Amino acid sequence: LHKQWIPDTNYENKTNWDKKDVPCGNDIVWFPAQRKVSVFVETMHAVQEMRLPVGGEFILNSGAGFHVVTGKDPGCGAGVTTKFKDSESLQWFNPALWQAAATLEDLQLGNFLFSVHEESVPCQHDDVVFKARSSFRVDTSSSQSSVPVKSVSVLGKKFESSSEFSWYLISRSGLLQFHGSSAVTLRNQECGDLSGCDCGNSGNRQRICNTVTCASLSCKNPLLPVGHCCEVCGAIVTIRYATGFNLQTYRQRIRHIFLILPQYKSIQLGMSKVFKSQRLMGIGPFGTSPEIQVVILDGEEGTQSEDLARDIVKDAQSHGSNLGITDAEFQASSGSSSDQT
Amino acid sequence: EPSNTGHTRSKRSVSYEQPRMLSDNGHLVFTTGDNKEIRFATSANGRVKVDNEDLTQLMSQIKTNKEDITDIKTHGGVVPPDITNKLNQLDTKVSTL
Amino acid sequence: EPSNTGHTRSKRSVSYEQPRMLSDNGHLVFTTGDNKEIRFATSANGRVKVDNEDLTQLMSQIKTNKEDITDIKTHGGVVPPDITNKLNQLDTKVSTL
Amino acid sequence: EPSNTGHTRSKRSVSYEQPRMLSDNGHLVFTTGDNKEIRFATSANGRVKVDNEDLTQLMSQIKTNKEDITDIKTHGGVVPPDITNKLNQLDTKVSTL
Repeated sequence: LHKQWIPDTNYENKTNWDKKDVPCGNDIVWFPAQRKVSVFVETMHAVQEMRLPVGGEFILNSGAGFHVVTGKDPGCGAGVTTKFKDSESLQWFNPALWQAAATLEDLQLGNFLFSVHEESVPCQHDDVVFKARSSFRVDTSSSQSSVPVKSVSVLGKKFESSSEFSWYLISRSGLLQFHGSSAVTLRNQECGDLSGCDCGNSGNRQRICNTVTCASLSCKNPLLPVGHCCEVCGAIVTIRYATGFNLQTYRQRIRHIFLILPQYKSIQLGMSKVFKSQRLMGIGPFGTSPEIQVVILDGEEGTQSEDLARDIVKDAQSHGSNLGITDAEFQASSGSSSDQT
Repeated sequence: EPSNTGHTRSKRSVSYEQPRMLSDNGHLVFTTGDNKEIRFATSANGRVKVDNEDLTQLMSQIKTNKEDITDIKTHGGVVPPDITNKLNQLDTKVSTL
Repeated sequence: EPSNTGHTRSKRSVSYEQPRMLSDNGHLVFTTGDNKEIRFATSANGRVKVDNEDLTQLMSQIKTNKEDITDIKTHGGVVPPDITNKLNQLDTKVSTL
Repeated sequence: EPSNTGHTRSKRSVSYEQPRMLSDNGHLVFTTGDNKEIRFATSANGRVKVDNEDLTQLMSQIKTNKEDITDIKTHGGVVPPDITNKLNQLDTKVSTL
């Protein structure tokens, strides 16, 4: 999948300024001296004064720049001192700071995919995207020595070679954009398994979940999806598969058959391969077996989710042999499950 | 359309009024406005460098060069050895006549 | 290693595509990408000043200096007074022989 | 008041550390702190130009000019034709005495 970092350190982004507005010609623009920041400037701006950080850069898009005005900038107000906000604490392992999509085009169209928390953050086979015409600062501290991903795009350039990207990381821009105790490394490896691959973020589960605040729930039997930090109201479909199962195709199928229906408009559905610990044969040591977890949320009590789960199980039962599905069952937060149907 | 022309003109005149730094298709351009300056000012032992050349020093060299040239033009340079030799020879000849 | 060279080249072209104004440990640095220019453009009485020196004027002084030097090299400079004196003395001596 | 002085000093040392871009009565001014540089850096075949003049090239001309001046000062320039004529006349006169 493609995972796109949401925050930016762009001059034009109002939310980056403490006065919640882009500075104009009567304003004093203040970057605190010790702030390490790479700022992308998209257009021309008037300034009264700009205090630059001791270490930082301004990337100037074509047509971008700065000028001063004689006298007062009309329409700018009396002039204030406005400070560029701190982006020091924004962490790679914060699921809220990423958007996921199946393709680059879907990213641009805003066709985002829902994922459990661990998989909202880039997985080892994901393509990571930092928006073109944009800069950023991300803390890549990890519980592991490195943060492996398939590729990284920065400023419109896609890095696929790990040595090339490690050069970028020690370039001036790279040092301003990426910081933290672990470095992002490129594996440039596709997930070779059509049935999907393990995300690989369970080692950072604690780090990921520390950034998440769970909502209070109103359902009877909240569910805890594998890879998620919070219990949820909704439904989980568990699919066991055989040779021939294709996760990507199946994701499309569910979207085209069900998610486009009006009654499922507000549904969030995340689908991935997970490894569930289970006691083999009910006895002996714990083992892990891969299965496909479909998490369905509707933002309410979970009744729509339950309907959809029922539809998905029904579809799997009637078309399973074509899809490579051997078994499908669901559990809903209402307490009902496929065992009862 | 007249209003269009007016708009363009006013837009242009504005852009020339203000000194600015801008990125133009990958080139970095500093433009001054009418009667407006762009100043680069260092302090204490700060320097202005252009691709590893010390511009501050070279700019002072320009003035030294100018003064040296003026000096050469006014007082002449070193007398070429040829001339000195020739003068000495003549002097000797004349003295021994 | 050929692959290394390739990386270096692509690294450079990537990281320096757009012009940048950067602060490097308090130094103020203006950079451009490969084959891109940094341009100072003055207009009607606008000036670029580097630490109180007028860059435009000094640029033109460089060329004036060069021309003056060429002129001195070609036509010689002012005749040093010593020479003129010596010549006059000799002339007088010779005339009165 | 001592605390005030301390405050002023620390404020000043901080503010002087940071490079600035500011408006001085409509002039665009770039400043750096004490002992900090302002650098213009191009890459590959990039150039620094001042009003269509190639600054990189002109800076090398400054150094050429300096060398030329040193050369003229050391070895003298071309002998002015006046001097050569005068010397030849004298020579002739002396020889025919």
